[in-house]
Amino acid sequence: MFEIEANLPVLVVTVPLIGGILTILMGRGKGPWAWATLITGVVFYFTWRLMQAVLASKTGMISYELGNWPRQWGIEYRVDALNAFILLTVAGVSFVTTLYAQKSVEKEIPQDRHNFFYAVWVLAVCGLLGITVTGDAFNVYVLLEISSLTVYALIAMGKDINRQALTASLRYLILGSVGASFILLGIGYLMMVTGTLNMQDIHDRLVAMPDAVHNRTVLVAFAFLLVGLGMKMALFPLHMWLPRAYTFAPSAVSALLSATATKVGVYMAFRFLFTIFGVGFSFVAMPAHIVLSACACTGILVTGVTAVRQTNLKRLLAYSSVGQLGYIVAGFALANVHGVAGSVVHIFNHAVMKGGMFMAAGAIMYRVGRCDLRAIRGLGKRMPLTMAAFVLGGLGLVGFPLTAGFISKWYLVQGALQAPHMWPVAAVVLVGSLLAVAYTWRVVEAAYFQEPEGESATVTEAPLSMVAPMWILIGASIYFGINATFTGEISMRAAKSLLGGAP
Amino acid sequence: MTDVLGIYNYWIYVLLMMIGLYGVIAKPNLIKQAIALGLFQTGIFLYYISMAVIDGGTAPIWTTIEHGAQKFQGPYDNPLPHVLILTAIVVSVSVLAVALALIINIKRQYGTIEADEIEAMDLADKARDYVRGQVVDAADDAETKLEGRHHV
Amino acid sequence: MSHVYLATAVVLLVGAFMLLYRAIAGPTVYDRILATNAIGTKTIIFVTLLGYISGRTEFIDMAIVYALIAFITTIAVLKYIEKGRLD
Amino acid sequence: MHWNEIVTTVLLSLGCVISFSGSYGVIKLPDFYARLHAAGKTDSLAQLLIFLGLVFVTPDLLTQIKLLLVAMVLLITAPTATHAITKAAHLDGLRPWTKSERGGRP
Amino acid sequence: MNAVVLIDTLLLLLVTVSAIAIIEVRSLYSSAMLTGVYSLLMALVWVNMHSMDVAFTEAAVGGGISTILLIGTLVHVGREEKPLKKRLHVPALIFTALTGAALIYGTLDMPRFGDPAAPIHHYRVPEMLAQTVGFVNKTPGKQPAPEGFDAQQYRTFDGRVKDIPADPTDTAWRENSPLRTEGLLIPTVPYQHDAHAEPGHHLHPPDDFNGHVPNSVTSLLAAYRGYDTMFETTVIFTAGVSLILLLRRPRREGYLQKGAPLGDQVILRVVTKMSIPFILIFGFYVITHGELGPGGGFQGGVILATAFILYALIFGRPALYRIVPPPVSDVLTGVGVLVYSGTGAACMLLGGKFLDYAFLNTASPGDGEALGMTLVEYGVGITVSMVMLTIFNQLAEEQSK
Repeated sequence: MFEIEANLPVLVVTVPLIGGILTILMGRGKGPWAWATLITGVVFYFTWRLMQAVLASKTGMISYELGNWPRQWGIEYRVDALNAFILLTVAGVSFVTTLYAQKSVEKEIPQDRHNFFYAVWVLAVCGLLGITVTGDAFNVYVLLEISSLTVYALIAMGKDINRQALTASLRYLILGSVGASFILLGIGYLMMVTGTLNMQDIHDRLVAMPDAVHNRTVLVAFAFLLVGLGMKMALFPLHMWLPRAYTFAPSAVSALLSATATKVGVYMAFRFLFTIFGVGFSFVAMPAHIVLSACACTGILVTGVTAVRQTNLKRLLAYSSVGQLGYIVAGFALANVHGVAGSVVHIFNHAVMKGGMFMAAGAIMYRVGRCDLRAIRGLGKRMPLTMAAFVLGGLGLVGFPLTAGFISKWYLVQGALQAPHMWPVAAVVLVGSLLAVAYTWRVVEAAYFQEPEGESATVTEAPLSMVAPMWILIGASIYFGINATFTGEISMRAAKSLLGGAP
Repeated sequence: MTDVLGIYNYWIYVLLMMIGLYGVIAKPNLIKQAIALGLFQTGIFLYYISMAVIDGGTAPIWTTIEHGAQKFQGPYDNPLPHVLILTAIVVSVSVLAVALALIINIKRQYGTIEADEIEAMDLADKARDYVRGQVVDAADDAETKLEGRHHV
Repeated sequence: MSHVYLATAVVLLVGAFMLLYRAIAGPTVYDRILATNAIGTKTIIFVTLLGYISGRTEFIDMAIVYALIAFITTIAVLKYIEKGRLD
Repeated sequence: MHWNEIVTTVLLSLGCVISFSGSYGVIKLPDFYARLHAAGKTDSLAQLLIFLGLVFVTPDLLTQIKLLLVAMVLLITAPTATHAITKAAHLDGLRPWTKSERGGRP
Repeated sequence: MNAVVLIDTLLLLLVTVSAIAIIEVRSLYSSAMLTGVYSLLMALVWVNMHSMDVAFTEAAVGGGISTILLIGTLVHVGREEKPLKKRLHVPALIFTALTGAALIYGTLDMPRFGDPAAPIHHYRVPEMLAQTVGFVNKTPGKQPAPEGFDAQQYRTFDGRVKDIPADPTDTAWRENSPLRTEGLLIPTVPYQHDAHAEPGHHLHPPDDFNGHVPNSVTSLLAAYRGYDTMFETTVIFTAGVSLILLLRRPRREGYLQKGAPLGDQVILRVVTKMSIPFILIFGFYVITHGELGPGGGFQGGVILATAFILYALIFGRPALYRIVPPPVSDVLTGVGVLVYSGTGAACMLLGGKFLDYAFLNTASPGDGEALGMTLVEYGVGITVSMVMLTIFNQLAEEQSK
């Protein structure tokens, strides 16, 4: 009767949904946390199974029709190599982040609402996974709103440490809602000319339309979707909400968001640009590649310079995230196999590295109580494991050989050199790495070459429950830097299927 | 001309949306922003519902005649956008509720709900932190110098 | 017959315009509440009429909802004015 | 025109006139209490007339009952709301307009 | 100019005026009141465009709940907006004008308003409207098509349309389409019970709906796009939980304060006491009759919530807490979503796909569909009513001191 194997795509989303709601009942103390860890762990397991299933399937794609309605009428879940990989990334990082969250949340969130906090946390993961797995344009909007609403609440929970968390959250709420409305509008315009909501169906209809490139409705839909997605994935110059949000959110939340939320935004861009509109429309007929790579390159440079000037560690990482997102966007804007593969693999690599670095920042926050450059002076001796993790993550951002960052940059540069007239992207990637060296060095200098002072002088290493997850992620970033067969193969496969038209 | 008459209904939704968007950008009061965001979203709803209209159409609810059989009453308006907008309305009220909760918290913490004043207070906070840091740094430097002299 | 409904509907709408003026102009809060409340009543009649205009009269439940909602909103507003709080 | 349609037309027109006069009064009259007088009464009467008028052209019984139900609900809630508004205004100290005095807040 | 367009024009004029007023009025309080008016007017627009369910929701949510929430917030933040130095914000005006121009540019290639041959009316929707999707596609587990049923004939509107062009924007086809001249979209579909259904197959007419759900909005909402609706319920739940997270005070700090009942308003008390049972019954009626007429779980849930809110307004929130204590309402908010997702999971555990209600009753899949849709509607109703109540409680709970 019931087989897990046949229902994997939907289990990935419904398990965290039901689990998230049940979190409310888990009482106080460690109950909610343990439950959330269990749920995210189970989800991680399912995404792993799903990945295997996708790789094993002949078509390279698994389709699941919800309620058994034919996909053109109902809602379809459609998993290919790209989804499966992003699902695995999101679920894996959320699992490790949940493991990590316990101590940090205990300190930063009032005790009596841990059950609600973890409920929202698990629902955020549910929303992000749901966006990634769905093949229906409107379903994307609904799940996008779930993930956004939960994220607004999670960010605002930093209010007890710094009141600016509230303004950051509200600003994100307003910008995010405007962005989501633009997406809704774009979907509406597409629905008007195609009469359907299924992504594949929309694509078929657009292809069948002889003059889609000159259809004004389709053009406006494309533009508004691009702007809306840009806001959601914090593409420069629409990133204004991100640095504050990541800086003032509770540490665990920053780690979760940086590793998952914007990544899923990028994934949506993949789906809309490649699956719905198609490569021919987005990158040949429309100048999306020029616009996107211009935004991305400017973003890499500007945020790199800004990051160098930051004194708050979390803010520094936030700006760096916007810059790293630039690499991802620049990669798929190249629209060739290596570029897209670099982009996909960087989604994973960046999630792992930045997650680990935000965890390190959180550990410092936990011990010292703040995380500006002054606070970390001399911490290289007092918290050796944490600082080492941070520095290794930073090396990854730089793209140092034998780290995961190197792999993605390798692909990106290759892609940039292959594409016609796109060599400036390669140059920007290199300059961006130099900027990453600069801001990582500032941390290294403070942590290892300055004497501890004030409260930093007496701190000890962060508890094991924080250091271990941090090192899992950083270790993964090193492992996948040395042995990139798995990630490389999957992302090449995803890139080929994206560029080949049909997913 | 018939074209314009045919699509003017869509333009009113643009007008409503833009009134909302203007409010979101131009009004510093946070409550106004939240309300304007609602208007902005209603504009989109109007677009979707306009999309569903069909000439001479009627509500997409079949009339039941005896024994559960149903009577067809001419073309029905398209139910699909209606369903989508039901969902979207629910989403918009949820967003409004969360926004209001945030605004109440902001009022509690900042004492005001005017975006420009809050911005100024945030800047002041930042400046205060910065100056405090500078002072601490200077003190540290002096201390180090003193210690150095002492050692010599 | 539909002309009669239509004419009634238009008159109601014009009335709503006038009331809207009062709701915006004030001058006291009570004027606004009064105008809003009256617009509410007009809306209820209007909904019923719309059913007759489109020939589907089975949706009068809508009017009941409108009546309830208008009533509750008015009470909430009044409580806010009188007590300065809602609970 | 059938007799019931004539009755409906008459009742609806009457309702229209009364409703419109109420709206006009709300704009024209000098102070809150006078406006309340205009709006509250006309609203109740107009809705009653219009709903009654509609009853005559409704073929099925259920819809007729529903129409009367709506009218009844309105007949209960609208005056209650009006009463509450007046009471609130009165407690707030809003004074009525007279020929010698402008009214409004003391 | 027909009736719809005339009334539409007048209403939209009214709506636009009130929208501008909402933005430009200086008192936040008037703004909130006008938002209520705006929503009621907007609901009229929906009714005029024959979207009963949306109108229902808009009236209940926009006119009722949103206004109450806004006023609840004003209690905390004060009624007046700070006077602005400049009335007009020129950059914002330019920006919005440009955005608006872009959107209008996009409308130029759209099918005209109400065009029966627009892609959205004839591409996928007719089958949903006629509720014959399972029928046409011979989906396994759904009822097989009766003998002599030709899917192609169905698709082409009984052969009246020879070939629907692949290009959805083909205007020439649209102008000459028989759909346009006849104004008829729905093909005649055989609705009789299928005598040939094999055992184990669905014994009911098309699409497993027990008979045929008269309100096609409900059939789309609860069946075809039931998954969206599940997440819609989750969104509401999330909002409720977020409000608890952000606003609830710790229990030791006066979880239960003294309320401010409107004790002296005898008439109000009496009318409220009379009307609350009526409102509750009406709420349940709306939930259960979602498949017959406008309404459903969401609208009914909001109506139930307004009954509780009315009670709290008149008798004070502590009195409400005695009826629905916060821990109970907290749990119930989740129960609704659990009922919904549990129904879906039950279908899955019984061997079907998620939310394939037919598996709830394998002997009579049509009854299974009916059961599933009813369960789901109640799930939505529970969550919505309890979340609305929670939101109200949280906004009303702490007063500015």
